[in-house]
Amino acid sequence: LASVIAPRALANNAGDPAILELPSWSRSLGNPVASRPYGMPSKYESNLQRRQSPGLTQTAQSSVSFSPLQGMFGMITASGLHFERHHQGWVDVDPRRHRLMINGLVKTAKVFSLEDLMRMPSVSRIHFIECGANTGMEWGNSAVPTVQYTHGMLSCSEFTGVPLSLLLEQAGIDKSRAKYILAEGADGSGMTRTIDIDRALDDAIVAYGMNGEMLRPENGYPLRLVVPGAQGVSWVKWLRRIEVGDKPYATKDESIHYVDLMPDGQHRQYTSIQEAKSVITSPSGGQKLLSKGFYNVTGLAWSGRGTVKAVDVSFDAGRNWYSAKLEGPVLPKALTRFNIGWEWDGQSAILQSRVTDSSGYVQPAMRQLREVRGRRSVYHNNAIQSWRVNASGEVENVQLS
Amino acid sequence: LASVIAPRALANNAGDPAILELPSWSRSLGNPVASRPYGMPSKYESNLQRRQSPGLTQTAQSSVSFSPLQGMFGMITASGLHFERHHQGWVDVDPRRHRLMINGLVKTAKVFSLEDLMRMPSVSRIHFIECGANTGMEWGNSAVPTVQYTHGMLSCSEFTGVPLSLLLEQAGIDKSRAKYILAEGADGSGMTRTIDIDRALDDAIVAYGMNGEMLRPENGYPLRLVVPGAQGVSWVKWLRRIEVGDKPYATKDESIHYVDLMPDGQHRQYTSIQEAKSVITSPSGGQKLLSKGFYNVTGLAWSGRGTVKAVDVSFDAGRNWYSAKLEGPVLPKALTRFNIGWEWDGQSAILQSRVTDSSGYVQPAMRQLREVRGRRSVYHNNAIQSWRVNASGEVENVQLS
Amino acid sequence: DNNKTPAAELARRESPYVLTMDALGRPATPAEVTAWDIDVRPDFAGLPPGQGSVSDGEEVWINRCASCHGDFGDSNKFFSPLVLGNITEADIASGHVAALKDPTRVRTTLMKVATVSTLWDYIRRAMPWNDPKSLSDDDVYAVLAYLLNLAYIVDGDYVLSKDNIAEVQARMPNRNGMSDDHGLWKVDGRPDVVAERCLRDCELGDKVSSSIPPFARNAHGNLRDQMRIFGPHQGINTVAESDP
Amino acid sequence: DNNKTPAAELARRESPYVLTMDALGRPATPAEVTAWDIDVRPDFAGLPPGQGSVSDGEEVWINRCASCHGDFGDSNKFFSPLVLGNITEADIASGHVAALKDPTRVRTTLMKVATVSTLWDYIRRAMPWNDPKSLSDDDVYAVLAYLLNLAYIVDGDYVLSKDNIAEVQARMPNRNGMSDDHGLWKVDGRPDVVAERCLRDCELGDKVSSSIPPFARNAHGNLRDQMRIFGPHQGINTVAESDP
Ligand code: HEC
Ligand code: HEC
Ligand SMILES: [Ca+2]
Ligand SMILES: [Ca+2]
Ligand SMILES: [Ca+2]
Ligand SMILES: [Ca+2]
Ligand SMILES: [Ca+2]
Ligand SMILES: [Ca+2]
Ligand SMILES: [Co+2]
Ligand SMILES: [Co+2]
Repeated sequence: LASVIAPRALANNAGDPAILELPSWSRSLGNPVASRPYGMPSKYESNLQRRQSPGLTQTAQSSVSFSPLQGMFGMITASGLHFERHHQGWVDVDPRRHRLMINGLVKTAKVFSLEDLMRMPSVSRIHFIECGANTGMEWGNSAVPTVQYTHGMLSCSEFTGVPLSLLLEQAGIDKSRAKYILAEGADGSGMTRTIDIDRALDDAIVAYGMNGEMLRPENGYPLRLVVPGAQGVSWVKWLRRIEVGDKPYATKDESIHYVDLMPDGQHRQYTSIQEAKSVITSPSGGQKLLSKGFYNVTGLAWSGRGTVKAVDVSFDAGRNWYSAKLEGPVLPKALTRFNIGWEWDGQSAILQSRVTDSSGYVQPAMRQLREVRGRRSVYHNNAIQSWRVNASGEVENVQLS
Repeated sequence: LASVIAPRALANNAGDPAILELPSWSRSLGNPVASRPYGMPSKYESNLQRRQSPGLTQTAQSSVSFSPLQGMFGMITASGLHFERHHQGWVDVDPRRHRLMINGLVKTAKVFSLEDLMRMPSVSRIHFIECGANTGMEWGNSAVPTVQYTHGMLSCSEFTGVPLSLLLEQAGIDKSRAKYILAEGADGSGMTRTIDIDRALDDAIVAYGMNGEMLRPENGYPLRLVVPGAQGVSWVKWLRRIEVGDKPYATKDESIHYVDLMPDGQHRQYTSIQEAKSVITSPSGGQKLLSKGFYNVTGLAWSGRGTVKAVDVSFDAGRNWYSAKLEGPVLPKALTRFNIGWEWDGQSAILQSRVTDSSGYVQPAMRQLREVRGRRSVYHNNAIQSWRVNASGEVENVQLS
Repeated sequence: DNNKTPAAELARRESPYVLTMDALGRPATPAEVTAWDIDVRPDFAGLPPGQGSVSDGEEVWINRCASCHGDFGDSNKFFSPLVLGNITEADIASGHVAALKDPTRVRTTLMKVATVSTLWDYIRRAMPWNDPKSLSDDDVYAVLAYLLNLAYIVDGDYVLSKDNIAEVQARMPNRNGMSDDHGLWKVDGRPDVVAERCLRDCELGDKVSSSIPPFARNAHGNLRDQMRIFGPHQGINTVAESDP
Repeated sequence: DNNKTPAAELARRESPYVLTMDALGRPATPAEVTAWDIDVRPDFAGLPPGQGSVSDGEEVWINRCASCHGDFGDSNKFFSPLVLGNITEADIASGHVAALKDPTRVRTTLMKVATVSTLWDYIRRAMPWNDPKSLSDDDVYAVLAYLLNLAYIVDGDYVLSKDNIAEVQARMPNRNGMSDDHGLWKVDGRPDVVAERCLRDCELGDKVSSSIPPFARNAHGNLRDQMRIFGPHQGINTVAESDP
């Protein structure tokens, strides 16, 4: 079946057996409708799954599973491939029992059931979620081989839910004193995070819907907070409580972790925003190009401060850059897909992408980030990513200086 | 566990046991990451699945499974809940063996593998797909009880693929003679449809990606044609061939079926475009409202001729109408989610939605459609849908005159 | 607007490298085109040579088709009847099947189809349903001749071939039954139903003229099990309760 | 822009019906708020009364914590060490842990945490990891006293309570180690790294300074099995082949 694997080899002059011999699926009756009342991907796609990075954590419940960006398209993330980051495992919450409480600097502390929340006005918005630790293992050196591991704590969905501002208004938020909110989860970790009141009153959503259906359990079913542009840990899953306050809360996951070590030994605290970032998802590390010629080079760009303005791509290790085409709609605090054509001549080449966002900020090189933050900052690594295509066609993760 | 089911009943003055007694998931360690390398919905969501309509067809391979619109959010359809319409079952195509041929009025007939196609420039676009027969069973009278069955041959995804115009250009299409294309599938039915050359050269896509991953087998893996705005049968699945021609092909599925019977006994042929249509998805038939008060009324609107311009909602059987809020982005030939607030006073009420699209076309009432097309037109039923909320809270599918 | 750029321009302007997409894909060989180019147009372009008699077709039909469509093409078991009468000589003369106007008459395949090429094309690519693309071209001619005979379009001694199929087309009972008088082909076509966007005191008809009768309440299964188990939109228990 | 409308305006303007969303949800009872309002702020707002000695804490630790964190909080088995030395009296005096500047030193919990409230809050809501929210308030005080003793922040005879916890805060070794001098809190904050959007003949550094060494080629498994099995982007077989 050489022709099955290498489509260009014609076994004889007549043509490709894949055409001349009709395949079985052209000559038989197929499967019934609703064979799978809830459908799944083709069996031929089984290599694309979310994966742990061996050795990254000691336990599997305080750990990460990465989205296979190398096999993804467009801006929407297939919900079954959404990345995970848990601190005490994920839980199966009974939606009939789940409650949302709002307390603190409000006129009336409130309790909402899912029925209440789903009766309220809702919005539907497409947003990316990126863990603050995404690409964190690369601060020191090239550490992991594929874009799944370098950048896979990243996903994007259409979220549906109630604007947090509406819920705070319903509780009678004291706007003269409110400066922060605390969001708290119903899982074992009771995850808490301090969120800026500006964010809370702007585009934060108490969400139940994700890509047309309810949230997945691993993503917080039946309720999570969506804080567009903020690092994923702020998007508290299995959301049970919102407290309105006038001081930051210094929770564990913004005081011991998710704090950014600087060269002078200080830690930056409350670094919530994910700055503009981009990465080429194909060709990317661990792939092998089989022949010279034209390739669409594709990737993703995003910014927690607004929209993607432009993405430039370099094929010569950052010496020269060309404008990629952005797939629309280009939405605020959402992933933007970019594409650009490239002719591979069979020689070694280093590919990079670099985003500029609507604030004018330009994605920096790794070297520039290190000059300011050192090599042990752990979080907020939004450096330009370099992929070297070798003459063999193998693509690997490299860093430049 | 009365309070579990009826959250407002407080078992004692202290409060809701669902709050006072911490649930098990707040007091235990959860599940590991990548418990499911490809995730699935919560078990509590199992009622939402695609379903056949009993008695609609004689066989399950030439049949339909309907999307559960009553439980969906936003504009994106969860891929596992995407509706199906097959004529000879769905097939599991080996992507390594699959080929795309382009022949006919072209300079050079061409063959492409998936490798070729995935190396070419791509676009990613959000579009609805609606079967021409959607709501077809309602031409005569109210026939089915829920929005899943009345409107569920409808889905919307972000598709990624090569613009058909680019492929036709690569084959050297003879634009001076080309007026139509024939699209053909690789499944047992070898489904064929004639497509307008204007559509083919405008926004048609030879797609492999759907909501961030490859198409599902039931949706044409690894390749399908996407013809934005045209009825679903034109979106040939398991696409194997495109022929460029100068006359229409009168294929079976545009000559014996998908032809619209008129009162004078003639059939309209080649009625490809899905006109503007909308429906309230909640509250909708088969649901039961449990109490009076505020409800967000939500639904979907779409148009095969462009974008949704406005959606009006009536709560009094069409006497008075109010503007619903459209969730953005409002995209051409895509689903648009609308929401509007409503206060249910416990009395009987008939709810309707009506879309106006960018061409100025206004969705008609069932009566107006019948005046022109009779009651046996089978396809292209885009009438205003009416749901009656009874004093009992039960919602049912009614028709008005 | 990036998305409006012509496709070729799209590729060429994005990089200074010579974009040789031409190497992607390859020319199809003649044998390959022959293998897949199986469509037959109304003007019979694409129709291969061959022939088959009604009696040969009867044999094919009995062996390969009757199990699903019935000996006389009138079975409703697997699919709607292909033939069932309802076609008259007057229809064959006029090219419009009159029974299509009668709501009490079943609408069969042969009552509707305007082009015999459609039947030839479809039988070859899709039938038998569970063994598609297994008939020889002669078998297709034969079984189609049989089908046409069942509909009284050809006589029992007819031999259908590439040379005479145009004559059959001239006798197709609904050959004039198709209309392109509509606005649903072009995206800017003119709609046939013009509604008004009335907002206040509208008179669109507010009397309920149809609803699902109580006996059919559970015909689609227990609706309680088809709605979410929590929230404001739970399902009616159509098994347990009748509507108060 | 519809999406910019204030939420309340959003609801009110869409219908002439009186929109009484106020009935959605209900007031929380005091007992309910007490049950869930378990956070403790750096100024100790929310801290419940109670106390616990180091020796009581040692007993809790041995029974409930040591299996994962080690007898002395230095185990790396389930999570990074809570304590491991690296804290000096000079640190306690200055409020900055000097060893944080040394790349060769492990960064433990107690080296980093600036606010003791964080530890009280977190132990109460999340620990033990497999039995969270099972400790009494007194047990939390006790086990926290033990942990602080392991880090030499309090002596072995200390009894931690709501009344003296502010004194402990004054001795937290990294209490001055946090900075808000950055632009990542507000959406319009000022970035700290300013890069240029150079397009031609840029000099960003084009020498490869790091790549994954050959011995680690298969450390993440066979990459061939992590890429699509067809198409232009198939995976390197990191088991079978070394890079030519
Ligand atoms: C195993 C069952 C089966 C067998 C055997 C079978 N058919 Fe069919 N046939 C069907 C079904 C089911 C359909 C409808 C398919 C669809 O929905 O597109 C159909 C459709 C047709 C149609 C189109 C009818 C219409 O109105 O669309 C024709 C013509 C036809 N068959 C002819 C034949 C011939 C000729 C044979 C034998 C050579 C044959 N069939 C054998 C099941 C069968
Ligand atoms: C079954 C294992 C287990 C047990 C028992 C356990 N812990 Fe933990 N502990 C963990 C894990 C795992 C983490 C990291 C959780 C995370 O990632 O958020 C942790 C984190 C912590 C932290 C935060 C450390 C940091 O740097 O974030 C503290 C403090 C702590 N534990 C104290 C305790 C105390 C006190 C007890 C006993 C009352 C206890 N632990 C029992 C596993 C355990
Ligand atoms: Ca080629
Ligand atoms: Ca042809
Ligand atoms: Ca066979
Ligand atoms: Ca209430
Ligand atoms: Ca509090
Ligand atoms: Ca317990
Ligand atoms: Co941060
Ligand atoms: Co049509």
